Amino acid sequence: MLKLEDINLFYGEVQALWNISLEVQEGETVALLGANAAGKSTTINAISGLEKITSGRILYQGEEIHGKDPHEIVELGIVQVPEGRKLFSFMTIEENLELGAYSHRARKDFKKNLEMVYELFPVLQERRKQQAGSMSGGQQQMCAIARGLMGSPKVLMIDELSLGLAPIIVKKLFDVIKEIRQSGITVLLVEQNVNHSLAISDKGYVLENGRVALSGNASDLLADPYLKRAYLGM
Amino acid sequence: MNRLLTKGNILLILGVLFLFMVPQFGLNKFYMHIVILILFYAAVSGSWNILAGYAGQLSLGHAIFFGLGAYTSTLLLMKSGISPWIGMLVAVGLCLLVGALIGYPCFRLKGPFFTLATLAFSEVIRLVASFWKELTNGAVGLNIPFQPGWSTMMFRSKEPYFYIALVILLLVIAITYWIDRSKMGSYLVAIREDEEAAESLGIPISRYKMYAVLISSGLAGMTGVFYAQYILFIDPEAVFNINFSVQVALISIIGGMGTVLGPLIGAVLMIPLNEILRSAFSGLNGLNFFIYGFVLILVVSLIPNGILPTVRNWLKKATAKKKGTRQVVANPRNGGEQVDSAN
Amino acid sequence: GSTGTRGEGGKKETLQIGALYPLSGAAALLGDESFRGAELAVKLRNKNGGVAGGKHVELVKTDAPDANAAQAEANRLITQKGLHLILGSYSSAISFAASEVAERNGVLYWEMGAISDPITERGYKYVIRTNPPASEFAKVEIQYIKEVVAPKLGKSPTDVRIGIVHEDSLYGTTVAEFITKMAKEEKMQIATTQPYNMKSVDLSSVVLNVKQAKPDVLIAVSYLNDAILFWRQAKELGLDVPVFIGTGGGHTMSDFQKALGKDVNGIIDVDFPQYEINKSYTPGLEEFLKLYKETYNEEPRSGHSLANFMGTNVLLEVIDKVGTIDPDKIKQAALEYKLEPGKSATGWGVDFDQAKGQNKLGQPYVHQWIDGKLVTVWPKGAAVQEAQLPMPKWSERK
Amino acid sequence: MAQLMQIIISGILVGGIYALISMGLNLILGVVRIINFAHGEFLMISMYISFLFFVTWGLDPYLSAPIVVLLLFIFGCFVQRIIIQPILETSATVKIFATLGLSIMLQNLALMIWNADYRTVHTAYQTSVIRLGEVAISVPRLIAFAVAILIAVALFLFLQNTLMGKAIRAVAMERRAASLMGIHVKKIYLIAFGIGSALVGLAGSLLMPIYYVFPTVGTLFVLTAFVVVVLGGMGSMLGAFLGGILIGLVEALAGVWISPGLKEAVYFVIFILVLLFRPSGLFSLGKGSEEVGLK
Amino acid sequence: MILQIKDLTKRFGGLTAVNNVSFTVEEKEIVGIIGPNGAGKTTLFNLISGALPVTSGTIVFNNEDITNQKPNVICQKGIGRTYQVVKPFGNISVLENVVVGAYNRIRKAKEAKEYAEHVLEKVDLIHRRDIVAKRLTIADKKRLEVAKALATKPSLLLLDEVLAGLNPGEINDIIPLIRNLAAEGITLIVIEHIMQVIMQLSHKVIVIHHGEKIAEGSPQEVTSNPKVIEAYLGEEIAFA
Ligand SMILES: Nc1ncnc2c1ncn2[C@@H]1O[C@H](COP(=O)(O)OP(=O)(O)OP(=O)(O)O)[C@@H](O)[C@H]1O
Ligand SMILES: Nc1ncnc2c1ncn2[C@@H]1O[C@H](COP(=O)(O)OP(=O)(O)OP(=O)(O)O)[C@@H](O)[C@H]1O
Ligand SMILES: CC(C)C[C@H](N)C(=O)O
Ligand SMILES: [Mg+2]
Ligand SMILES: [Mg+2]
Repeated sequence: MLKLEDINLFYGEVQALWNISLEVQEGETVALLGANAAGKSTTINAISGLEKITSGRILYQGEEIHGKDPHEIVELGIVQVPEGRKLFSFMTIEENLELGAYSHRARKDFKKNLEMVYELFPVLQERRKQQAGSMSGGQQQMCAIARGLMGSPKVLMIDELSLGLAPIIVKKLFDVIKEIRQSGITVLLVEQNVNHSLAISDKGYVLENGRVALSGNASDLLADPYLKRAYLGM
Repeated sequence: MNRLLTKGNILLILGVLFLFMVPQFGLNKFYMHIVILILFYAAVSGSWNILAGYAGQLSLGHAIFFGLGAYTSTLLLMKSGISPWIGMLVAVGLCLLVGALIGYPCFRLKGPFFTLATLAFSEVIRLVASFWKELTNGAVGLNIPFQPGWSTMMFRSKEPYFYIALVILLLVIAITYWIDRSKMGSYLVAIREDEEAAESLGIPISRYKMYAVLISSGLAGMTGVFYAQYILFIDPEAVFNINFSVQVALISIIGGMGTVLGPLIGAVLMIPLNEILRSAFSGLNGLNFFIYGFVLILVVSLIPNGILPTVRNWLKKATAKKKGTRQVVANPRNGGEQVDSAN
Repeated sequence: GSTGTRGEGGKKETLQIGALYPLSGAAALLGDESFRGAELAVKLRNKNGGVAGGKHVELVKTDAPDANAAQAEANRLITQKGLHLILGSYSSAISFAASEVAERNGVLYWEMGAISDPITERGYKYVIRTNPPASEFAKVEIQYIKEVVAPKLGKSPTDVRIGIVHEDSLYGTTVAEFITKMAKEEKMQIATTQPYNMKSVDLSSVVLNVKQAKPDVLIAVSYLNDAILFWRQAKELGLDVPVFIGTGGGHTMSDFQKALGKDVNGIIDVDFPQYEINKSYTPGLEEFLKLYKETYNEEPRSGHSLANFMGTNVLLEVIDKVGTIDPDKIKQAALEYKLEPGKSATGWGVDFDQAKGQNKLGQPYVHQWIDGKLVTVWPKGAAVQEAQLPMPKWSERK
Repeated sequence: MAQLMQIIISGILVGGIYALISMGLNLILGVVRIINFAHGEFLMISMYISFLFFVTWGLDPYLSAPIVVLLLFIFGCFVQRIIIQPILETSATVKIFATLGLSIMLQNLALMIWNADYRTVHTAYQTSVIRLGEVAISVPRLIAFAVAILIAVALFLFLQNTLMGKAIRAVAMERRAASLMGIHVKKIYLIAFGIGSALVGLAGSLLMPIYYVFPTVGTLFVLTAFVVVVLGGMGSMLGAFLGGILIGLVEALAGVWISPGLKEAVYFVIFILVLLFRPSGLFSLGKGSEEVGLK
Repeated sequence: MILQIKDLTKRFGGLTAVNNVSFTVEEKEIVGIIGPNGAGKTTLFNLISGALPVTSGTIVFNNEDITNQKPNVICQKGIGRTYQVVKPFGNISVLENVVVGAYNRIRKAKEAKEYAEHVLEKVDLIHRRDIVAKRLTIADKKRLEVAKALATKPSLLLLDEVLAGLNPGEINDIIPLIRNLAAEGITLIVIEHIMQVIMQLSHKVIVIHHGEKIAEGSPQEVTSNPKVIEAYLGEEIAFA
């Protein structure tokens, strides 16, 4: 359903992505792994239309979407939860969630989605009138994910899902991902927590220095000795 | 890096020598006048640059200190015959005082708030200056009787003015250079970038902002004295003029804020442009400024960082090319792209 | 360098003169109006065969919106264009700055509009001024109050309570100070003095302060926007003064009348000569008006053009005698040049103070807005009718 | 007593005008985060347009107001697209000086087209007043005042409660994230800038009967407008309204109690004091704005 | 004993973010702080570093009361801190960023630069020295945070989730680095959610929940503490 055909991307003179190709099937959960600066964020930013690719094609349900503006991509149902939260700090949690449902396709199921996310993250309901910027790091992360879900995505791309979250919540979030996945949403997961993410994924891609170094279905990857050494520290 | 530095120094020395030679080129009075204006504006703008370019306090009230300087020396000269040279010292002293008084309360203000506060201060001072007739002779202004001589800092020929302006400018540049290379500069920039982070690294923010204001206002005061002695007529409208503050800021911005030579470069471009336009398009009233405004928009949007940093960046990029980007990219771990937009 | 003269195709010689006025920025309106006067004088002269045996005169026009620009431009005209004579300049601030440069370069500065007295009191060698200075404006006003207003109000001059409102820049302040000084000398009473910033967009406080002071005569020294604003708010807030005297700047302008319509009627205005004037006393005025209309196809916007027209004519006369543009010769000739009142387009005579170079026979006149026209009412020689005093109350106006 | 009443009334009415002019600026400054130095010139332009309608079709400024508003909206969008959009990513300084250049251009464009003459319109009501005993209330100023109130309320509701309003605020805070919500950022900027300009258009129309237009008329208002915006709190429309009234009052009272020559000085001083002690605006309606700054 | 916190409390309006917390830190110790999101850990750092005013309680550093001192003073006294939400000086190079910190103890420009480079090598960021800070990835920005703080030559260093965003492999590379710091005599307080780190690094762990200290002790003790499991770790313990 989502397909990258050897895309290249530059920041100024510096090439950040080198012939990246990857494919995500409908309903799949795919983990995008890799060290820092490997190009994970850049990749999903390219999909979201935040960064323009210099060559290659990005296909969504068979149609080319590279070159579209971010808001058009969102209308297609491809939603990103950005790295580092990027909440609207001087607005309330509630307003942040409303804006999550800004796209036309999301507005209609606003109510439904709101209940859903409040159920997932009760703290957000408690604090719905608090300024997002004054929440704790983790609370902000929850808000960010919730905001993403408000966009009733077909494909949800989460950058650094578990970044800075208490284990109990990380666990919770991975359960959430499972639920999301159950509900038929396709998930593209950028994660550092390799075994957790692979545990819930069908497929995984490992990026290094802007290239796909390793890919395959989750179980194979988990068994891969190189990956064990480099990413699980075993 | 170090080689480049000394190279720069050599260029600098050559440049200075060149400047001192200028009067020998037999420029006519008009060109001399323009050159003097360039030096003068470069100096004022340079003083502004220390506060705004380095410490990031975007003041649009710099005319305050400039005007104070002009009025102080002029009043001393006209009321009690004190030489402008001494007047200059007094002026600087006064500017330091006022700078502190205005600066201190304003420091807690950020972004546009600080800018607007400085605007307001300069308006207040202008209005007071024109209202307080007993002291300043009000809006009627002060007409300095022309008594040539070094002690009165007035001259028939332009050369002396040229050298005075040049020396002031060099002083400004020297101080800026020192700041740029020292702890001071590093701290001011840190404050400009993120006050909270700067504070947590042990920087006493208010104190450093104060240093910046004091240096900046003191130098501006000197230029004010020079201006008064050169134009020989000052009134609040002319010396406490917001447009002047804006012009001064503009010059640094175009040349490159937070760089040592940016203000000079800015002045070299903007001052003549003004004159050329005025003489070229005297036919239709307003056409010259219309074009000026257009150019202004063009320049700031095409080279937002100012000329100097932009050029520097090209050079860096060029050298980077030589080193071979390919190898750099092949392994991001050794140095992605070069510093751009760094001021 | 050049002598400011240059051979055109070998035959007809052209004399170049710098014309320095504020043509953009806040002073642009009156600056431009003033320039037109000079332009027309030259145009006319050239049409009638030029000066000194067929030499053509050419104005090198330049825009000097502020003091700094004035200096730069004066420098440019002198050193770039090699001119030896500059005329101008409407605004005193600009005149100060520019004439200063001229003096240092031994170039003659011919002022025809700026009214600050010190311009001709700095003992400069190369400054000539044809128009009357601020002190003259004040003198005329006081004199007029004494001779005409007081009797009409049935009071002795010393009982007349004078109120002053003035914009607080150079122009307003200078004039106001002279008025105060002279009123004191005449033992007249100053009921109130209200300075204000010409950029104010609300003058209700000024109006109300005046209302409190209840002056018999209110003198206003204003530019245009403040003049209009003040009078509108005076009406709104019901400020009635028996006599209202505007000075120079704003109250003269046709735009002032356009803005206020019939509300202007009754306002006295002391300024350079205007156009509803005794034509026999102002030879050349008709011609000027005709030329003005066909050149700019509109009515003059104020008398500033006329004043500059007259001043330029005098200059051209002098040049005609001298034959070349030599500052010292022209200065000398100018000081010798005499013209008795009633012989120029403004009715002004010419007799320059030998030391200061100030024309002693230039004089502002008193006008009154009657049926939307600015009619000269004083002095006798120039007047076409008597002033109608006192002014009707707002309530009585129809 | 009546005198005092009169002063207060006059002050408040002028305040209404200030408020009207400031709200557009506030939208652009507080939301698009651009110090628009050409704001005064926008006012100037709308006044000229209003004037043109009057002389060519004898259209009363109040009647032509809707058209002027529309035209200014378009003009605003145009400026945003051509001048602001390209420099959105740059520093506040660059934006300030780009708009400054624009202001110089517009001022002198006007000078070239209409030269420096003062243009006025004539309407029956323009100096008509309502008299309550001693106290006179200028009708056109009263109208301007009333409209100011309406606009303030309308804008407030718009920004706080409509999705569009929230989107506008969101874009102001986190542009990239906003686009990830499916917000068409460029469009939002166009709209915000357009609305801001349209408001100035309205102000111009309402000002035309009271005042008069000439190339530099904007400079008389722009600084006051900035003062008002900050006093009221950036991004807060009610704030701008109250701020306007306050300045109007201070000016009038200072004019009577101190001296007309110092009234501007007085409100600048007050402005400075407020800045220092209530940086989020006199009524703390600009919460957050001081942290955001214009960085 | 280098740091002593006594009954420290911080309120934001109604909410009590830190609720009379007391603990002490010994010289050269590595103390880990864990706790659910929003527990008050970062706030605690903000209080110690002077970034936020204390509501009540005292902070004693090297036997000197530093409660409510200005941040720069506290830094000069020897407490360095990093920000969880990173604060790089965005428009200047990585090196210049670190030099700023170095000036805290070094006057001479040349020496400051050299020391900064030294620090950058330590945190393995030297290859980025000339890049504009805002261009770094999150994780690199976190490295930069550490470098800046280290450059001030602190005797006590507060690290707020500096390892977040690193994968286990990278974390393994960095842990020794942090140990070295301790070895060099720098006392460390580390906020982390990655138990792997807490377990391997800290001599003592403090657990904060709803602003209160609910447990303190060796890693093993706290992680086996039912209250902690219930509030923070979740049933099955996520490390080994
Ligand atoms: N805006 C930018 N300008 C220039 N270079 C950039 C920019 N953003 C990222 N880079 C560079 O692109 C490369 C990949 O960055 P990216 O953020 O995609 O890595 P990542 O895999 O997301 O790392 P992390 O896990 O730390 O987020 C890095 O070398 C980074 O420095
Ligand atoms: N400036 C502030 N104003 C209001 N509330 C605040 C402020 N800063 C923090 N808080 C609140 O205080 C509580 C503690 O926040 P803190 O950032 O210390 O949590 P934390 O333990 O660091 O969480 P995390 O592990 O997610 O970073 C949170 O509920 C947060 O919403
Ligand atoms: C209005 C004019 C007669 C006065 C002129 N602006 C001057 O300054 O002299
Ligand atoms: Mg990333
Ligand atoms: Mg935290």
